[in-house]
Amino acid sequence: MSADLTELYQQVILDHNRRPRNRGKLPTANRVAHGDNPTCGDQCSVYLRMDGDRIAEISFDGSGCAISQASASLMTTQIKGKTAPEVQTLYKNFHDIVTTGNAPEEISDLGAFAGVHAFPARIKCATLGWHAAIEAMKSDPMPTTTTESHVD
Amino acid sequence: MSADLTELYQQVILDHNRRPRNRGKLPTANRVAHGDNPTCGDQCSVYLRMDGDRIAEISFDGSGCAISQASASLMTTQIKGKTAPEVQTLYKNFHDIVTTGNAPEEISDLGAFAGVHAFPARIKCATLGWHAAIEAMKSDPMPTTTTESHVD
Amino acid sequence: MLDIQKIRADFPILHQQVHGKPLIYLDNGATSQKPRAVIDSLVHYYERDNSNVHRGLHALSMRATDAYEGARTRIAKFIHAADPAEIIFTRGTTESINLVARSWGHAHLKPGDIVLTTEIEHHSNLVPWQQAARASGATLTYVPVLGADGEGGLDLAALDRLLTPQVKLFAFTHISNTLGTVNPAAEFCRRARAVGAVTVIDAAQSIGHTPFDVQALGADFVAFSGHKMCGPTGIGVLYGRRALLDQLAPDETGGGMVSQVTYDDARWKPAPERFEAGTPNMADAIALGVACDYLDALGRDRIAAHDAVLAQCAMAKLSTLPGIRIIGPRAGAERSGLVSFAFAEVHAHDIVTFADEDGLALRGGHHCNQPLMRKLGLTGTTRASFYLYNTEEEIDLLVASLRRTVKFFGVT
Amino acid sequence: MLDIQKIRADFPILHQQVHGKPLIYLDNGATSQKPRAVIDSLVHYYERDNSNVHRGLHALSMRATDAYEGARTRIAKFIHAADPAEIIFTRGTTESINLVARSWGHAHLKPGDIVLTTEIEHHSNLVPWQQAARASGATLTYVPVLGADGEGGLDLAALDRLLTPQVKLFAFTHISNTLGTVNPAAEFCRRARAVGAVTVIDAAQSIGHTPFDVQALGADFVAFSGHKMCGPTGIGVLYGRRALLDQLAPDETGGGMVSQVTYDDARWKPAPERFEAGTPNMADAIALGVACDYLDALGRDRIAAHDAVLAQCAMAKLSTLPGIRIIGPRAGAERSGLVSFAFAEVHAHDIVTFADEDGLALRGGHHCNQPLMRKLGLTGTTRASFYLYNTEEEIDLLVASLRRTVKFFGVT
Ligand SMILES: Cc1ncc(COP(=O)(O)O)c(C=O)c1O
Ligand SMILES: Cc1ncc(COP(=O)(O)O)c(C=O)c1O
Repeated sequence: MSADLTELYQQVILDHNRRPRNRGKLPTANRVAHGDNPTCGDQCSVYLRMDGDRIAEISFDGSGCAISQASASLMTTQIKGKTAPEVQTLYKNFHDIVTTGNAPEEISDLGAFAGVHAFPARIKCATLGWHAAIEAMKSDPMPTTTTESHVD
Repeated sequence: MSADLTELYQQVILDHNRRPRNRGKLPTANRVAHGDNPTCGDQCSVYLRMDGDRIAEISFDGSGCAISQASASLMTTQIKGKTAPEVQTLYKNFHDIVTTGNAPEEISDLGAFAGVHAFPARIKCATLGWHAAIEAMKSDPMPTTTTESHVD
Repeated sequence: MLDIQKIRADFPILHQQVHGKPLIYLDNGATSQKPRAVIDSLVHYYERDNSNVHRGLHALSMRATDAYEGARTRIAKFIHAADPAEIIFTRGTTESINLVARSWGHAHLKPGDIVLTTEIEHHSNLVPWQQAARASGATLTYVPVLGADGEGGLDLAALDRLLTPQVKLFAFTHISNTLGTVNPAAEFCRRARAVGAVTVIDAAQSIGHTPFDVQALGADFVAFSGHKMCGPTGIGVLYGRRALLDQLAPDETGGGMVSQVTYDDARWKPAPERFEAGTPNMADAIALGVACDYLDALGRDRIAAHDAVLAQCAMAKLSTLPGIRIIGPRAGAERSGLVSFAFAEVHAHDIVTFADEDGLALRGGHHCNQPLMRKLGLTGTTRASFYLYNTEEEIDLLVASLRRTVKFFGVT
Repeated sequence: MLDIQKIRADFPILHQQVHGKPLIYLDNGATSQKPRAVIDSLVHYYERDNSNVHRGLHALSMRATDAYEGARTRIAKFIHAADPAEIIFTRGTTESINLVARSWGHAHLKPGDIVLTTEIEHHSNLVPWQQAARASGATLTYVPVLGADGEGGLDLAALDRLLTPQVKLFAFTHISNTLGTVNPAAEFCRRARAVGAVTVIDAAQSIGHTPFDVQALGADFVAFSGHKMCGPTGIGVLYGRRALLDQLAPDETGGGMVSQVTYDDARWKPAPERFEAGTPNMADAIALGVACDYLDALGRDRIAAHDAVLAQCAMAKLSTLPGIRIIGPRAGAERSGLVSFAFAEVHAHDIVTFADEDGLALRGGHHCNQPLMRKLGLTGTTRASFYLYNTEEEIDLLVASLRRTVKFFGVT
């Protein structure tokens, strides 16, 4: 196995892929958004229960490759309890990691996704859940749908 | 000027092009057909007054290159007084001439079109008037229209 | 028997390394590679003959026209059409089917009519019929596929029931791009004709792989793409029976397909021009004719036999992998040269990514067959699709690569 | 200034003899020739990167996708589009215009509406509007052209009157392929916008000849062909403003343009995918990007200047021929690099045949402008159309050849 591939499929990712956290519908959700990766067909729905401006509860559901599922799973553990601006900041960091491959030391498990940068076609897989979560936070307290646009 | 070109634009052809015979609408016509060369836009209408099964009077009208106009003009002089089977035989001879370049000695002015065979794109020009005349003979005693089909 | 090493020498692209490994191209269901002769044809055209075909009387234009119309005649021969005028050049299968769905559909479909298709169609032979049915008020009905893995083929008993006189058109694929199923196309055409339905065959996956005779099949319309049969991208064909084409209104309009235009009105040329508005894709049409030469020199019967050997070999060897689910016809049954499979624990995209590291080009996903995937309870499959340059050794390398991958993901 | 000899060396096709004479290619209005770099791009694609772009995760597919989407970005830059998603690949100008006429026309036109176009349009920017008007019950109206030889350009006073609030769409050519007229496109777009009409620019004749900025022009839709701008055949572009594209329903449907398909229904991807059903013409799209590089390296402003010099030179020298009637803008007025002319006594096809014997490639006929021909009382014209590799010496040879021909036909 090549070094790039080992970098991509880190233990953290394999673990989240095998035992996804917060997976399934959230019965108490008051926000939801659906993300679609038109390039490869990956899908991800994110359910939120917002409490004021904070995410009180979160879950995700969908299908796709190990990268997209692990990323959505890990994301749910990282943004729970956060406000929209805090999530935006985290997403910015995450986006930098997957596009540049540079993970600042202080960054939690998100750094495991640094290997994605060597596989540009997979960047959208890694960001799919994040896009859905951000859309869900922006959405009205009712189901909505979003499709990722052409340019990431 | 190349030999091929001199062969193509024989004196007979230039003459018919400059002074077309039987040109214009035929007021007494009881048959008409219109021919169209979709490849180059040449047009030719042939008007007939059939008397029994013979062509009593004939004229043509249209626009196009020297070859198509001269050929239609010459044709009118050749098929006047003929029956449909006689016209078919003449046309077969003419078609042989323009496709092979071989003109039997006994053949009248039609042999002037032998040079066309070196210019395959112009064969349809030379046969345009003939097609219209044959259609006109077949047609009911009323105006009809025909468009040459894809394959000559 | 095909001389595979000799054939491989004809395909420049095969002789490269990917991630330091020799390329093993098993994505022929998506698009095939091109032999030197086809590439040379493009170069020759642009270096010697390039000119617009319409109404040109100078040397280049006559050469280009002869070559373009020669390609039409060549392709007519390739599928045994009665008349070159039955060959309409399009961008590919998808455009060909859209042309029929719109032109024919608009003229002939009305509320109460049924359009029949099957559950195993590619989106390109499905969504256009949804649209045509919607536009006309007709109903779209599907012939079911049998078996939990789609292994039972289309339900012929159901077909008998479904083919009522209300059915105006029956559109079906010759070979499924996901299951590998070879449909009995002649039989389908015969049954459809018996109820007066027009047939549309999606021949995208079959045209470059098996002998194909539109008259023997009794097809009304046939759609295919050049790029899957060793031809260039951007060119394809709609075959239509002359009697049907002559009644059909054009789809696109513009230069080259009109005989007479005024500010008020326009009259159409006959087929094929009527259906080819604008400057055609001359270079690629001509190169497609060369692809026909290439395939016929080898023999499509031999290519089909080679495909079948590889498919059997792949089925046998893939079945030894832990946790694999192979879809489509069972081992031994007729199947074209492609095999789709899935592992419950490993997503197709991860498999394709791992295979790529070993130089293998596979396709993973829904293969433009979303409804079928849903029916079979799959989110996608991995597909290995073979062609005339593939070998059994490549299948061994495929199986070895897959074995490493599923092991990595803990499948035992 | 362009270094014409250096440019000519880039075009392999120019270095051949026709009937024993060096080829003089003056049929660029029909199609342009291709530089070595564009031909090489095709070869490179098929020898190294060929693969289907849709959903591929293996190395070749990623390379092909990057190159294909890179071409989209390149072309967006070429016309200064705000967003690559505004670039839709089509077969050419004709298909691009049909796409708008159908998708936009179907959604927006209703009885009482007016579609405005002009009397000088190519059939490809005329017949699709006749069809759209007929399908919707809208009325098609034409801006008149002024002058017995069409030399007065479009009637701007009439345009003012015709551009009523009922006008929903104004489709016009940037440069006339028969008259050579350069229309004030920015002015037309401005006036159309003032009454709320959507604009469609037929840029077939301008795109490879002059600088072109969709945002500066204020155009809503722009259609053009690759084959007239040094690119390959079979590829073209529809530019559409993002805001308009996002509202538009697809034209063709099938694989690659759907996000979700069930047996009952389908949902579309956003632009540009929504409008690109089926496997795209990858190789030719990529080569079109290379054609953009080629033209921009030389500078389209310089190409335009070169065209203008040749047109002026041709006008001056052609006017010395007995019996000639030159149509379009008078000498000195703005005209693009093409000149159409007629002789009462010699048909255009005979002229073209004679010119061909001297190695000259000219076009004769109605140039897909039948209604305009009729209005000007012509059955056709002969057209000499210039491009970046043509020279004043070639024009001298053209004039000498024409002089011999008209003499042969007895014109004095
Ligand atoms: C002004 C104009 N519009 C439209 C077209 C049609 O372009 P195409 O045939 O490439 O679709 C042409 C060229 O033939 C043209 O000159
Ligand atoms: C069975 C089938 N039908 C239709 C298509 C569509 O062909 P294209 O994308 O060349 O239009 C394909 C290939 O993608 C196919 O496999």
